[in-house]
Amino acid sequence: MTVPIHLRHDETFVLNLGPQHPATHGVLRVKLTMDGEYIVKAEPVLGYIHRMHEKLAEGGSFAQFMPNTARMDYLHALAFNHGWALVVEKAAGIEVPERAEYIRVITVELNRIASHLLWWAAFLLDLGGFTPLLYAFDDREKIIDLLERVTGSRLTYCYMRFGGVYNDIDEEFIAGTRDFIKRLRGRMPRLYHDLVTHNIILIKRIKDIGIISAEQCRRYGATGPVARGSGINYDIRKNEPYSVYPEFDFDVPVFDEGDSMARYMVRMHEMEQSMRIIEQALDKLPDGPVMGKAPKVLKPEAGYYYSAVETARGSLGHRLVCDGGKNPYKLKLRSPTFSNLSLYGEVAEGMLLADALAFMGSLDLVIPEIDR
Amino acid sequence: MSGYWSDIFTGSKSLITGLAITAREFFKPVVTEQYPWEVPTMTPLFRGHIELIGNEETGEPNCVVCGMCQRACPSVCISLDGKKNEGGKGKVLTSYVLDFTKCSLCGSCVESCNFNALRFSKEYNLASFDKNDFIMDLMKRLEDQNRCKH
Amino acid sequence: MDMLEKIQVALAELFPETAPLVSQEGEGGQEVPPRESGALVTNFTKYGSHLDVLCRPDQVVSVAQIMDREGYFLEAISGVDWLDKQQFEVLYDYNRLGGKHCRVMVRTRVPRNEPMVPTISAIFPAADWHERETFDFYGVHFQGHPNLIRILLPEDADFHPLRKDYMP
Amino acid sequence: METSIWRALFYLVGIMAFAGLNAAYLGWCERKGAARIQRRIGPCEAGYAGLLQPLADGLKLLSKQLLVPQGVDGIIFRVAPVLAMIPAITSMVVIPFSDNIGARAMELSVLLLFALASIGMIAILLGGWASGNKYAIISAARSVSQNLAYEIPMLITVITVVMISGSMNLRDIALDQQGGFWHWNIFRLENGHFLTMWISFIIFFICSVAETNRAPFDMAEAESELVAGFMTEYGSMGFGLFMMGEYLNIVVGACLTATLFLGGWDCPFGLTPGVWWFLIKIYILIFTFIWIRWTYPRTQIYRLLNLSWKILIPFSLVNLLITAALIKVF
Repeated sequence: MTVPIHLRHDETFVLNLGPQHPATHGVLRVKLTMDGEYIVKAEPVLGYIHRMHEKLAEGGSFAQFMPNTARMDYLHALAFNHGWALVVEKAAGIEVPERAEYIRVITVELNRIASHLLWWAAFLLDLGGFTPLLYAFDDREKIIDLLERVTGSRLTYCYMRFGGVYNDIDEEFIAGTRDFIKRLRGRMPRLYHDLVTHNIILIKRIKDIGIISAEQCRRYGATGPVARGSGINYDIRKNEPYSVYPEFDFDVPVFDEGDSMARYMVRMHEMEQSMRIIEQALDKLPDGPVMGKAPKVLKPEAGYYYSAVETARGSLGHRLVCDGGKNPYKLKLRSPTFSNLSLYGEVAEGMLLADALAFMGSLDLVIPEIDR
Repeated sequence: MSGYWSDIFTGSKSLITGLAITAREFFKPVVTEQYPWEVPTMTPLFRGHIELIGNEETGEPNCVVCGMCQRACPSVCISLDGKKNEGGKGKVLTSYVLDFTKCSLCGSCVESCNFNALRFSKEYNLASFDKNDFIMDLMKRLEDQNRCKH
Repeated sequence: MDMLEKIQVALAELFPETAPLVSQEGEGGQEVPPRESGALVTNFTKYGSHLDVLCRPDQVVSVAQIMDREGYFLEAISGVDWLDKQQFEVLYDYNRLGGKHCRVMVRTRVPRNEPMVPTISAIFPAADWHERETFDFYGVHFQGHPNLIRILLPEDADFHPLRKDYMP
Repeated sequence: METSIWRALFYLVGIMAFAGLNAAYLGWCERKGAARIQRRIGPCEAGYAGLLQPLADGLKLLSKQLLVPQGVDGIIFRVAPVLAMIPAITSMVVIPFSDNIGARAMELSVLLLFALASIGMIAILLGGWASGNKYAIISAARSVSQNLAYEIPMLITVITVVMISGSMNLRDIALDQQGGFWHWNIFRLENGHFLTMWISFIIFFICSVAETNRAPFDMAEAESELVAGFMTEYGSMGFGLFMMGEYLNIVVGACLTATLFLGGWDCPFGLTPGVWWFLIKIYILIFTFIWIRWTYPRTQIYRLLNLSWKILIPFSLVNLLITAALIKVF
């Protein structure tokens, strides 16, 4: 019954955070070497939900890979749809009608808001606040209902097609979207900012926690809100515009602090910007077909193609190598959180366990997208 | 020191604001749907599993056994079979089995169909303890539907 | 497109023999004639990258150093298995983080039976995981990598799934 | 006060029943309260408005096997949940529910309550340590440092109250506040105590939230960090006893706050004092506990210690000095 006590000052122990842990939101495992509650070394271990999507892409035709794209980042599935559609359209030289481009932007931005809402909810859950989760889900549910109306599914959409979209939007969707924006704008200041953003407990909890420098972002290839929270003005929608984004007037929120609060604020402001984009897109929505002319069987010329889109978590790149056949010869998915997570080990060193989890939450990890 | 006092004052204010907001929400009506008692209606485009469309008059499946859906499916979940139409031209469907355990509801099959023979069902209560429940015989389903109609 | 010129000048020190940089414009996007190394301007709207750099495996580190100096970041590393040529190709995608964008694709080819590429993880820590992934999927060995173990596949996997001759 | 075996039995059964009902139904209240705040319905299937839910939960917990994992310290592992429950029930002995309801009116009852509260903390420490789980041990260590930090300001504010009332007997303290809300310690007009006592009340309330390990100070069972903290390895009734102990601690904390600051069983307007006023007060306080829990995110362990050492302790000390001066001057 005696418990041996080692009186060594350098004594550390290994704490396995995950793969089943409430804070990892999925099957991420972080091997933490701890000294008391301080983290000496943090080492993410990936691959628990690896499905080898890149091999699956090689096995089927271009169109057959479309449903798989939504299974990676299930929170911003439409951006993954969009990215895949863009790279194939680029390779095969398919034109997209203007109305379809607008519809793509509207749905992708709605999905972006849903993704940020869910991030917000899950982040607050990491910090121990349960009630905001339900408020955010209330709003997110409205978006999902809208998207279900046009896409037919609620989470893993397969909506984009090469040369357009699967379905046209109707008046009810447009009215519903306008209502939703009005509603979210009404709820935002009170239920989101007064209840949470200005709360002293939250501010003390995430301010100056997990500071990432701009240089670190560059060396690790971090993009999206993580880079924008570190003062890097980098948003693919602005920097190398695709689709019809150049036609909209929106800002890229950038915060210089580099801490978890800055990333939090970036995402909160991005929701507002997305709403602006949607409003403008609904106002300018042109008439016309939603599906262009696209051959049934695609055979892009041999070559190396790259296309990037901005997802809710950062820059998603598709590196497509074609050999002139019916199937992709090689597809590499550059998923944003894979790179964003890679700096976790360096930044989390020396943090307290609770802070490291707050920091992990602020990175907005979606594990299936990291593991692909 | 000024930070100390301002933290106390703004902090307390933010905490009280928070309490006021949750108190107000406390008295508002519930927003959740009580699922088994309240049943949602599916939107017209909702994608359930696929089902065959029967001819308006005869109730026979519209399918001509071209096999496009089978080829379009990324996960190989459709297997169908047909035989020569005796007396007419083309083929008639004899079996159409959907392996729903593999299906990802992408809708490639419905889109690839040029003969208006497939559509999405509006079924969403798809839970079962038995895996075999998801190997669906769509011919039988269509017959059941026809029987209900008459 | 001054960003592009700048990086071309910076890369010129590595590839002096291909001093006049050929442009692909006007060739109808056809596969370029075979070359040993050098930088090639590509049509961005068609291919999604501004510069296509083909280098020898031993030049990978020097290219990475130049990219680091010029303020680029590493987007991804991927492998391609050219089974017919018995070669692996390792692709490095570089991009500018903020400001004017300029995408540079760096390619290097290694023989399939002895795939060895020097690591650039000392220059770009981002390469650490991407190299591990490429090792995981293709079995390309990155010499000098501090921790070249499997990342996405289980530790005990004895195959490299993205090789074209791998059949599950 | 005359003692007899019947009286002892009556109080034994009464307190057990009160504790058991509270432990069971505060869980229901918590769930309903949380649901309303989040605009849900909460438990509604078991009985009318889910009122039988605690019974169902209790049955479920009882019917489960008490699992003692390999490598744990068996005896301490089994004893810890009991140890969490016992002090909470024992504390009820000295609480004066009304003028004539109260099991025992001891001279040093305030001291006894604090002594018992420390045993509750030891239960958490033992449970966490005996589990042999890293999360549980971190949680136990957190819990101890937290409780130590918050007992100091709590005791200082209690000393302030004791100075005003001139007694450490809870019954005497309550009797001292009879006759309308202007006699209660929190609003006490006499000697101008209301100037500082409301601050003491807030400090005491914050401390009792922290002492009972409730959100936003639930460092010990921070579910998103430490899985379930010291309860990680506990299943079935071991877990149930910890939960009940937690709710009973809330009840005791609310009773203590009501007695020390809110006049015990006194009616605010000096009419019909009695046990119902006491119950109304404690349930309002308990609702506040629930309300706070479902409003705020969790703090961080060093913020929590900062709050105690940098804000609560200085403020309570200053309050103590001012109160002493006020008593001396008038």
